[in-house]
Amino acid sequence: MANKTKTVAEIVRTIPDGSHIAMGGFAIARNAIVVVHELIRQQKTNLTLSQGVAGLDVDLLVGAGLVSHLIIGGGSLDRFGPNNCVNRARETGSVVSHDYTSLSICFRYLAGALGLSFMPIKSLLASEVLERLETGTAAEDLRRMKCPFTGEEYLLLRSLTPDVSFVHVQVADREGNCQINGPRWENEEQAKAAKRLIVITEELVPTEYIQRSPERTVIPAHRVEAVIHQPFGAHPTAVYGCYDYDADHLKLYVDHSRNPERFKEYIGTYVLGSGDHWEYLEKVGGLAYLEDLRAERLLGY
Amino acid sequence: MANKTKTVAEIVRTIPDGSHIAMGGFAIARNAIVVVHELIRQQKTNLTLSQGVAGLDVDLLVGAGLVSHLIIGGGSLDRFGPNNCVNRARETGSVVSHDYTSLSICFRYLAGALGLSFMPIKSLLASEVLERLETGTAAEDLRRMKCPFTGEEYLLLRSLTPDVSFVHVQVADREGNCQINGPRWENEEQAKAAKRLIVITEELVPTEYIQRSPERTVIPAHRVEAVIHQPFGAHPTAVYGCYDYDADHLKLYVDHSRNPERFKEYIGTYVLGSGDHWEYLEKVGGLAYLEDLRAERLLGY
Amino acid sequence: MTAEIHATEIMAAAGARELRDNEVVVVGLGLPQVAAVLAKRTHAPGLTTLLEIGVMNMNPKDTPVGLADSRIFYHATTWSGFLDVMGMNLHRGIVDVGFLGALELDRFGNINTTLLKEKSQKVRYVNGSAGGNDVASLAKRVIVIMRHEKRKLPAAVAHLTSPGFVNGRSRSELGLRGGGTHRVITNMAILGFDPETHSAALLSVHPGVSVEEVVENTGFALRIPKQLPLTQLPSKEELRLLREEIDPKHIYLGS
Amino acid sequence: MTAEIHATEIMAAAGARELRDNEVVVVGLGLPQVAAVLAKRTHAPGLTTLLEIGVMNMNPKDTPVGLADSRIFYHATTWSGFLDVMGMNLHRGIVDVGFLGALELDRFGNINTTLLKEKSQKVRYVNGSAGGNDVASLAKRVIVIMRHEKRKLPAAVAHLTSPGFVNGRSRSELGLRGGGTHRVITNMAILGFDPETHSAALLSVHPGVSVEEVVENTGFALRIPKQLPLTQLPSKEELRLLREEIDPKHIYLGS
Repeated sequence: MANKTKTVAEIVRTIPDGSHIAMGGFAIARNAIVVVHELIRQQKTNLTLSQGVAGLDVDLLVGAGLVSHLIIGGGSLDRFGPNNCVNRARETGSVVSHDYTSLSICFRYLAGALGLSFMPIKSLLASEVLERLETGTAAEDLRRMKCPFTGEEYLLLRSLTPDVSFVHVQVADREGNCQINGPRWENEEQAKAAKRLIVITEELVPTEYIQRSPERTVIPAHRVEAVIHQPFGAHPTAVYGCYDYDADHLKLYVDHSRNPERFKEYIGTYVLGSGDHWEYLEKVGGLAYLEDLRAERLLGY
Repeated sequence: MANKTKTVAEIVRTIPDGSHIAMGGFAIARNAIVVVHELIRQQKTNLTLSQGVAGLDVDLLVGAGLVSHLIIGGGSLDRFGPNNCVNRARETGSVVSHDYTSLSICFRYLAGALGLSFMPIKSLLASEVLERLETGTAAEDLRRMKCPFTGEEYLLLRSLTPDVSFVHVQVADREGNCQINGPRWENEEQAKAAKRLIVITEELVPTEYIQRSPERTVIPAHRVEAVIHQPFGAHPTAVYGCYDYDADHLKLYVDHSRNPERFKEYIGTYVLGSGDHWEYLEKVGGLAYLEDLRAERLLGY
Repeated sequence: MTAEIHATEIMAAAGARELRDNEVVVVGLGLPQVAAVLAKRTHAPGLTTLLEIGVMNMNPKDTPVGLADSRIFYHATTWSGFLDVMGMNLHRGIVDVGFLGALELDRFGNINTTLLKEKSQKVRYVNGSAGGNDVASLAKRVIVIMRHEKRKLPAAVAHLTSPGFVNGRSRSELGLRGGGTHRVITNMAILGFDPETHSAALLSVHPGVSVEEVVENTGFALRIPKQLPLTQLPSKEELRLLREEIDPKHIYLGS
Repeated sequence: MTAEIHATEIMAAAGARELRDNEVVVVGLGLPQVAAVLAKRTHAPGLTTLLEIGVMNMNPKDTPVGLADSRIFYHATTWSGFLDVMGMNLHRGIVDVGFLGALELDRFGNINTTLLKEKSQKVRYVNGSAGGNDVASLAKRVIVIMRHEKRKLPAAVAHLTSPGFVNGRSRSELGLRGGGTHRVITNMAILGFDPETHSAALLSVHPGVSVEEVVENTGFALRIPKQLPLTQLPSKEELRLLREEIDPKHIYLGS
């Protein structure tokens, strides 16, 4: 059995500038923060990011200036606030943002996952979302078509096949078989659409554990290039069944992200000022503090 | 909470002649035999059946003369033999059979499940499977198309939306939330493509059981019209984790199905000669015999 | 007791009453979720509630801060993903009601959740569509819950994120499957849409609110019927559920 | 010991040797499954084996009678469905090898699994495609395991279920993605396909089989190289695995 565990630093070194990276988070849940921080430490540039509903992961990467292009369905930090860095980048034009919807991003990944070069859809039509896409650089990813069977008008979406997808999961074995607890948004389609797939897991289990409930394997080992084992790897976002979002830290983040200078301070302190994720976890409060975020078994949060 | 449990006789009475029925079995596994027998007892006619890989369920219905049209990807009774009744009906022309492949049937259901009227595919091309479909009555369900993004040639498949789908599962609650243990072939897409969905379950569980592992709910309650509770409802086919296929009975079946007269005897004895599935189960051997087929917990068969 | 009832409580109860038993509802963050849970715990126990991230029939515990908060998907009966909820339910055409919020909504029920234009024409981006456009395109009817302010109800939205009846055209003319915006529930009134012209009409005002106030706070002309009913207030039991069980911390219902 | 080795054992071992470590293989019923399991337990421990019904990395226990037999999907690492295995793996283009059986195979590697024509031209239907056509259309290379009989290796198949190099045309000319039929492993020999003409060529004969016998039992002209190697026999360990662990009841390997 192959042991695919790698450190995040090793993996991030293999990501070329200009890559299209798909991020597996949703708002403030299961964001691959350990990878985001390392991408910032290694100062990758000119990245394209794609995601259904962007959260802290994308906001951090855009704020830190690594990103030139976004392909997203929307996003926010839920009640903690908007993605200030993403919105500022849109406003200043420092990032080209192709703004889709949750389902259209999911369908673009689905096409990629199925090896289809396109997928039809019945949303987006008659909206300014589509008008902006069709009159911008996204035009090459969109076509109109009438169904040859029903005559109904469809929008055709070009498939999305990211260079690499990072998905944060609760459980994986060393070969890469993964279980995801709680809702999975577009993780499965995104992971299987990508050319390279890296998973970050809270818990490493023996393959025997996977074999006890093979119905739960959402991502199979042979699709996975590497497994990064990092407990609290999604902090300050939530991982169902493992730990809650860190409300205090998210407030602190949003407070900083409203202003570019203060955002730089945040990055300086928490990301560049931490050699790795363990140091970051010490900095945000350490063991006793994190234990307080741990999920209550019965509630899952 | 709605209690959707119904008897098989009640449900089958609501199926009009001429319906398009999707069967959820695969070869000799999880065939909804309890429904098949009742359809034969109530002498439904002119049915269209669709399925990925047809097994005993379809062979029985075709042999009993209920079927005028098949839409299938293939089929057999594995090592026990071919679907003799299906093959005979093809040879005599008593059934119009649209013969697809596993994936193309799955994609047709997927389109139906997603509310898309068509789905592209890259198999079937350059085969006599396609040639026969395109030169027959299936032509209206098929078109060729070039991908507007890549120029690649695709076959477009029309969606399949059966009037009713019957899926045999291991676990359901009274509202219709279902878990399927073991591989699921095209059950999810087929179930969600159908206009009406009836599940047959080996075990009825309280909803609290479903809520303990919501990731396992492959079919959600609101899609389900009725739940038929019938232990050993798939006999003589296998239900993973519940019971093994009945090799002796399958041999007896194949022995009868080779010849139309002997097939009639089989139907007379086991189907028409049994008032309901409990009587059938007594006839094939009763409790002690069936206990012998029960799955060994650790092995699952 | 009426005086004590908060407008958001009227909105939640009105939202709940728009839902019929056994319907399938896609719910967004905040008041829509509160309204759906209220309906389910009162007259619509057979309601199926869906969250786009892949949740069915959640039984929220404590007060969730968003869709990705496990408090909202507690004790659900299904955890799946976008493809299941938004593809195999919404796009499949079996969602009766889509329950949305809005930054802006115009007279034809078009919704903006993407950006705001300041007087200087400077653009301020907000969250974008997420599932909003998909829901508005595909649900059989759409119910919007939002604050009633003139700038939030303009003649035309600053960005048409999610289509209602664009330029007053019918849904089939627009090539859209869903039924479009059906109700707008605000802190002052309930609006509907004329079946012919597809433009907004006043259906009821909340007790204590005058028609003039509504008109003053609406950025487009409203059709106003001669007989204008008052919006039904939440019952005691509805108030108890809202205050004690569904949003005890008053995160969504104000205080 | 050679004399005791059954032809099906040579076939299984030859099939196993066509697989490289870390490849992804879709396996059909019977000898293909036996060959893949043998490869995984010898030189290719990193092999990923897929069954179309939705199984990955099965570790068969006892001898299964078919894909839907839980003995074959025992202790797998994934149980999913067609959409995952055939859609998100095979159609996605990441399946290296498709391992198929055949009723008939012709000189261009086209496969028939649908029907047989009797001399009277009467048609006898058999199983049809199931996943066979999909695998032949999409896998990077296809390996067929079948009995070597003149009627099973005709100049043209009675029904072209699964395309190899139809009419000797290249895969891209045919609009197909996969690499087409790569090897045919029979009880007498191993065949390959000429990269230019796409017609069948003899690659090796099994020990004890003459070239004449092969030619006599083949319904089309075979390209025969001057230096014709013998097929490598199964090793002692391979035989032990086949006989004691993988097919102890000799259901697939003869007796």
